[in-house]
Amino acid sequence: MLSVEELHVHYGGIHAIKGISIEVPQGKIVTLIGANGAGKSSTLRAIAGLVRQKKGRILYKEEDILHRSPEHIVRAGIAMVPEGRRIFPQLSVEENLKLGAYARTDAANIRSDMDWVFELFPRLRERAWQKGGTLSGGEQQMLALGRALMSRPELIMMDEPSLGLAPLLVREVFEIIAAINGEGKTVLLVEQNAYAALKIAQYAYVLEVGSVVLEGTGEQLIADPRVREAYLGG
Amino acid sequence: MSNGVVLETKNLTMRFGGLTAVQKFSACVEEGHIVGLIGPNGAGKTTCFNMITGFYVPTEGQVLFQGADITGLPPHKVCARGIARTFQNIRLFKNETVLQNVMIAGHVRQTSPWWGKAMGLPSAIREEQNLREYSLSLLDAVGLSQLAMEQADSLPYGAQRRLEIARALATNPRFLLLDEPAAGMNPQESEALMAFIRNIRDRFSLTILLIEHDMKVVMGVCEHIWVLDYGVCIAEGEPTAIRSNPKVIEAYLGEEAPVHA
Amino acid sequence: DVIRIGVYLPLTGQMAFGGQLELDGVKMAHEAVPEVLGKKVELIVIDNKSDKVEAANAMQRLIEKEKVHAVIGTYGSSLAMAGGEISEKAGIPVMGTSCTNPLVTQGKKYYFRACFIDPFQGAAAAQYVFDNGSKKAAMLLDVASDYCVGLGKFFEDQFKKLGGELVTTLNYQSGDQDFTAQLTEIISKNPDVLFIPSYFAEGAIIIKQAKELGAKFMIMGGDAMDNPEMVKIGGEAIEGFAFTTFPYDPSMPEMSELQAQFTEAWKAKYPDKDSNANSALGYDSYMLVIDAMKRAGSADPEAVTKALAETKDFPGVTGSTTMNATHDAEKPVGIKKIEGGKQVFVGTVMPNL
Amino acid sequence: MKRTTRNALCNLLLLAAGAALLLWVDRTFDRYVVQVLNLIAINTILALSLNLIYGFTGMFSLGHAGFMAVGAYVSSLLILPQAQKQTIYILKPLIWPLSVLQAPFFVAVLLGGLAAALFAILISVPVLRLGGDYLGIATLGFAEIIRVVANNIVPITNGALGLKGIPSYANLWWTYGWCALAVIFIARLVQSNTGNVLKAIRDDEVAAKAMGIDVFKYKVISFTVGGFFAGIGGALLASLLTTIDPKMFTFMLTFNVLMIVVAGGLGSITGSVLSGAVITVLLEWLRFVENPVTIGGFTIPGVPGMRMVVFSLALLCIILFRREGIMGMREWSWDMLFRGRTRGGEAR
Amino acid sequence: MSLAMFVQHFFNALTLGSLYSLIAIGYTMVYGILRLINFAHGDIFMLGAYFVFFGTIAFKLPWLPAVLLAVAASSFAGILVDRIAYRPLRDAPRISALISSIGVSFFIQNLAIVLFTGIPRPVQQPKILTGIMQFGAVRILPLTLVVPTISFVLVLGLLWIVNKTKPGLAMRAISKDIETTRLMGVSVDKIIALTFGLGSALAAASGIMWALRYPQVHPLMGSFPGFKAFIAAVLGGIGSIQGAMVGGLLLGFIEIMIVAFLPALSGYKDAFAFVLLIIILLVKPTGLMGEKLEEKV
Ligand SMILES: Nc1ncnc2c1ncn2[C@@H]1O[C@H](COP(=O)(O)OP(=O)(O)OP(=O)(O)O)[C@@H](O)[C@H]1O
Ligand SMILES: Nc1ncnc2c1ncn2[C@@H]1O[C@H](COP(=O)(O)OP(=O)(O)OP(=O)(O)O)[C@@H](O)[C@H]1O
Ligand SMILES: [Mg+2]
Ligand SMILES: [Mg+2]
Repeated sequence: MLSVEELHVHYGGIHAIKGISIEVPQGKIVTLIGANGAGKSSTLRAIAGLVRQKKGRILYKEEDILHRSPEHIVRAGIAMVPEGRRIFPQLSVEENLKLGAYARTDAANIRSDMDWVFELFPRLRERAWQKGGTLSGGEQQMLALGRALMSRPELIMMDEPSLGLAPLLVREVFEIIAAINGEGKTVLLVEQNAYAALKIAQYAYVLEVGSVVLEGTGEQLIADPRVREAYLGG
Repeated sequence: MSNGVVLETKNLTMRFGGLTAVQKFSACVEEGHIVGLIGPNGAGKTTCFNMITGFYVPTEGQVLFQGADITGLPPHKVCARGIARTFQNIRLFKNETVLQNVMIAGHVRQTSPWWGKAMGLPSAIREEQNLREYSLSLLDAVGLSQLAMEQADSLPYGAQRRLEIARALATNPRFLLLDEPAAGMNPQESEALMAFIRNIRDRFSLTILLIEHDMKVVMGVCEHIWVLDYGVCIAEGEPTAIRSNPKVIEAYLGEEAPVHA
Repeated sequence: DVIRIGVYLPLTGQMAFGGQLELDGVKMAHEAVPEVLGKKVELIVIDNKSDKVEAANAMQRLIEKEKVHAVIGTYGSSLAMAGGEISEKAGIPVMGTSCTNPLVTQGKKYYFRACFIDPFQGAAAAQYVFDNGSKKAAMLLDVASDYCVGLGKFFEDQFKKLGGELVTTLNYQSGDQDFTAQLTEIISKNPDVLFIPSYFAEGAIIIKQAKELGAKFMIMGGDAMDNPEMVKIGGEAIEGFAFTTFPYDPSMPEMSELQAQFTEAWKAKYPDKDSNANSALGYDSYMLVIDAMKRAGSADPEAVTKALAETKDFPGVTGSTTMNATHDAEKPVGIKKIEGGKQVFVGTVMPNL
Repeated sequence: MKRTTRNALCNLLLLAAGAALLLWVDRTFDRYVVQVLNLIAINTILALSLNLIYGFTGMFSLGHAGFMAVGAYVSSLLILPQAQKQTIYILKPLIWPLSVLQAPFFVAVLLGGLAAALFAILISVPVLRLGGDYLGIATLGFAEIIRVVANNIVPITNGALGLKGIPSYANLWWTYGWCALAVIFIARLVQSNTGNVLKAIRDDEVAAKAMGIDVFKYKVISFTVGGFFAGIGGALLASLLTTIDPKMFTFMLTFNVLMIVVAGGLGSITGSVLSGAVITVLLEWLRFVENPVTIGGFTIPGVPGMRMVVFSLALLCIILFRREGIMGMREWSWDMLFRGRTRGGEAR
Repeated sequence: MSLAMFVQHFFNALTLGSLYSLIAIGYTMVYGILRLINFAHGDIFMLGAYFVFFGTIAFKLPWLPAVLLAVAASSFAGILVDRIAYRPLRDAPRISALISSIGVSFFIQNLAIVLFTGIPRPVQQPKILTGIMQFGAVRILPLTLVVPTISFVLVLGLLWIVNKTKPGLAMRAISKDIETTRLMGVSVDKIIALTFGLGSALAAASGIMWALRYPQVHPLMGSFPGFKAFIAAVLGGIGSIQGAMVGGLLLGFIEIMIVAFLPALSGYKDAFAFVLLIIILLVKPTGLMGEKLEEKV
């Protein structure tokens, strides 16, 4: 569904991504793991159209979206849950969700999709009128996920969705990711919590300083001694 | 290790409008210990830190540090008393070098007037030279001396976390508060962090209070743990006791063991 | 070689409207007399942006870089004072156009002006309104304008001296456009005359608002009100407004030959603009400098300065000019009034100082 | 040779060379060039002082015109000859102690700066609690209040008539002397740990507080030092122009200084010095666009006002194509010269 | 003070205050979304008035079509300014955009001086808006009632747009986080252009009203009202639309009532406005109706 070929990203003088190629097949969960600064977020941001200086090819359903604007990419069916949640603190939960559906033209279905999100995250329904900024970290994470879902994406990218969450919530988040995948959505997941990520992913890539150094199915990588040593804590 | 009480909170309460973020939190931290504060997101942990360090004035209650009441002191005075902290979302002085970051924190121990160096006061120049050397030695202690001249925001994430700690150490604290030091680290990095925390405790004879969601770290280094939920302390005790406390499991840990390995 | 005459005027900024009028006059004079002492005269025009720092720079540049023999300008007394310090040091004669503040030439050897000064003008205005039966006056002053407060003060002095009563003085700041509060207050004091030594743009609006609020008293202004646009802005409201000005206007009933010539020449050059006193003053300023050069027989600054100081009964468009001891042109003050939507020249006044 | 000794030596040499240059310029060039050079020095002082407040400490202050006004009035009243004081106060006489007070130029300028600093301290107590744009607006408000008051307290300021005939003591020696003092003091200040503290406040006020920095105190210090030098700049400008009035000190004046600071680079001393010169010269040099130009036989008549049009375009280009200004946050140093422009090193 | 006089002062204040409001609303729109003090606002105000001047005097259009055309043209000018001077600086430090807006303001002003000369020009005044109505001793212009009504309707309309419509939602989102708003599929540049279009239309409308009340146009006519209105916007809490309305009225009332009740201090009028501004900021650091900015540590 999505294939990234020989992607390079620069920030001014910094060469952050040095020719990454990854493949995200339809309906699968693919995960990127790697140390801090390996370039995981940059990859996602490049796909979403948020970085300017980039080279290579990003094919989404046969179309090269490398130089498309973020709004075009969203309309094409790719949504992103950004690093650090980035919900709109002054807007209510419902307004945040409405913004997620901004690019859509089928107004009639938005309501029912919102109900669907509320079913996935019952806690958000309770707080539909609360300002995003006053939610707890976990609730904000749910909101960010729900917001991304509101655009009815086919591919959803998540950047460290479990960051800073309590253990209970971390588990919940992974359950939700699995559930979303169960609904037929393709997921591209970036995680520090490598163990959990590899467990639910069908395929995974390991990034180091801007390049892919290892790839394989989730189980393969969990079993790989190099991965065990570097990312799973022995 | 002496066992006097360094920090004591009495009925600390913080309300924001209608919301009670922390309710009657009382705790005693003994000198030389590493202790932890855990709880679900939004339980009020960071708020506790903010009350202790003077960023919030508690609605009720008191903070006693080394026996003295420091409730309501502004943050810089709290720091001068010997309490330092790090932040949940890293707050470095981004445009400055690593060394400058540390020297800025060391400023609180400087005695010469602000214009001393600018006007060429010999004592001020000497003092600053000493501070510089001391800061470099601190950087050495946290393993950042190679990066001393780099701009702080160009550092890798883990190094930034360590710099935040080095910076806090430069204020010459007795008591150190760490807010989620392992956030965003992979298991291997957090392993190293645990050793680092123990190491600085011994080396600088500190007492450390930390907030962390990574149970491996919390259970690994803390000698005593408080658990907050909706602002209320629902449990406290030794790590093993906390781990099996049903209330904690229900509110925070969940049924099974934590997710990762 | 050529004789170089510098012109520094506010061509942009707050006072641009005045500077541009005067520049028209200077240029017309230059076209009429492009040569003196057998040499071509070159005009070097520099905009002083209605700003004092720029005025000083402009003067500096004219003298040092352009090596001018004499300078003309400027509209706006504060600008003239900034420039005057420079010319004084360099020893270059300057002919002021409409800088009417007494301080412009005070204690200066090289600064002259082709216009009368504010104490004289203010006294004339007071005399005129008093003679026309006004015993109670009010004033509305722009506290941020040196011209305005100065002229106001001289009006006040003479009006009181004549035995009139000043019922109230209210203030505003340059840039204000709403004077209703002040005017409401003034109307409640019921004066016979309101004196507004404002610039014309503000003045027209003050008059308009006064009429809107039902003011019945006479309104009097100073030379800065003399601008062809004023009537257009003020419309009907401005009927009956009187102001002091330099004694020239295309509507003057009796014109000297020179004035008639100037009016004709102006019509030929600018068919769609009325000639006006400021342009006439610009014209005279140039002619005064040329005349002094002729009498001095050279363009040497010292000689020209000396000749300028000795100017006597020089016939100009704005009347005959004699330089007095303080380098001010002694000429009568003209009074104009708006009648039937037109500026009408009423006559001249010589105040009893 | 040790690096510090070498740099100190170089600095001394530079100062000496500067002095020699001044002597030469003073003797050779005409008054116009000298006037522009004087303006450069004054603009540099003003830009540096604002850069200290805004660029280094992060306080968006738009009150510079106010500080300048205070400095200009105080020093001018001290150097105006008594006779001149009597002649120019035509509306109301100057009140007593001021009418007879006199001081040498240096003292007058210094007192002007101190008065501005005092004013800075007074307003800093209420105002520095505000942040961001609101601080800018409050300081702008104070500057405007100063101007309105100056218009109205006629027995002290002579109201709108302003002060005329101020002795023009300001020459290259004075302006560049003060300029050098400002550069040296501010540069040394920002390179010391005090400077680091100011920058820390700029970068992250919350973290600065947590590091034991009395943020308010240091803000006041920076604001006051900035105010002091702005007052000095105002005092020198008054003597250079020989005339001042309240209208000069509008917010446009502040914006001019702000423009220089931003064009040079916020948080760069070198930037302020460079752009103080560049912008002042640019403004003067652009006069040519208002003169008639002859290109290949065609004469394009000069259009008044064109200069500011071109200038604003130039300003737009600077900001659009070089948004951090000429220097960004970088500084020039001897080490750069001796070592080439290697990054890092002890220069930072 | 007699009652009639007080009523007269009241209406004077209402006229001035509602004119300030009208300008302030435009300022606040742009600030609310971009956190940019758009100094060019006062110059678009001036352009609007000039367009009407040219429309009615030079092209002999009837007044109303001239006004509509002028508003449309100013709107376009505002969008153009955004495209050229602000859009390239979206991800730059805020001060860059501020300086850019000062540059644009200089540019428009000086270009206007070059093109239109510095001389004030009269404007046509439709009788229906400027014929005097007399009630006893009180005299007011129809404009006095029309302007506040327009301001009020506009405030309601804008509040509706910002709070109830989709583009409004996007505007509020942009004001907090442009990048994330892009991720929501919002064409940020179009929304911002829309904001500038609206803001500039408001500026032009207020310029035209201003020129009706104070019947002249000149190239610098925008700077003082613009400055005052900006202060008014801050008084009310910059970013808040209803705040701009309140701030404008408040400023108008202060300016008039100071003169009315303390005529001896009329020269200090502007100082009072600033003293009040500073006091308000000290008590409510984000203005009367501005939203609290709080940073969670
Ligand atoms: N806006 C930026 N400007 C300059 N450099 C950047 C920027 N964003 C990222 N980088 C650099 O690019 C590299 C890759 O960063 P990226 O954020 O993609 O890493 P990451 O794998 O997501 O790490 P983390 O686990 O910390 O989120 C890093 O060296 C980082 O410093
Ligand atoms: N300045 C504030 N104003 C209003 N509410 C606040 C403020 N600071 C904190 N809160 C609220 O207080 C509660 C506790 O917040 P706190 O940041 O202490 O949580 P935490 O335990 O640190 O959570 P996390 O693990 O997610 O960091 C939250 O509901 C939060 O929204
Ligand atoms: Mg990342
Ligand atoms: Mg927290």
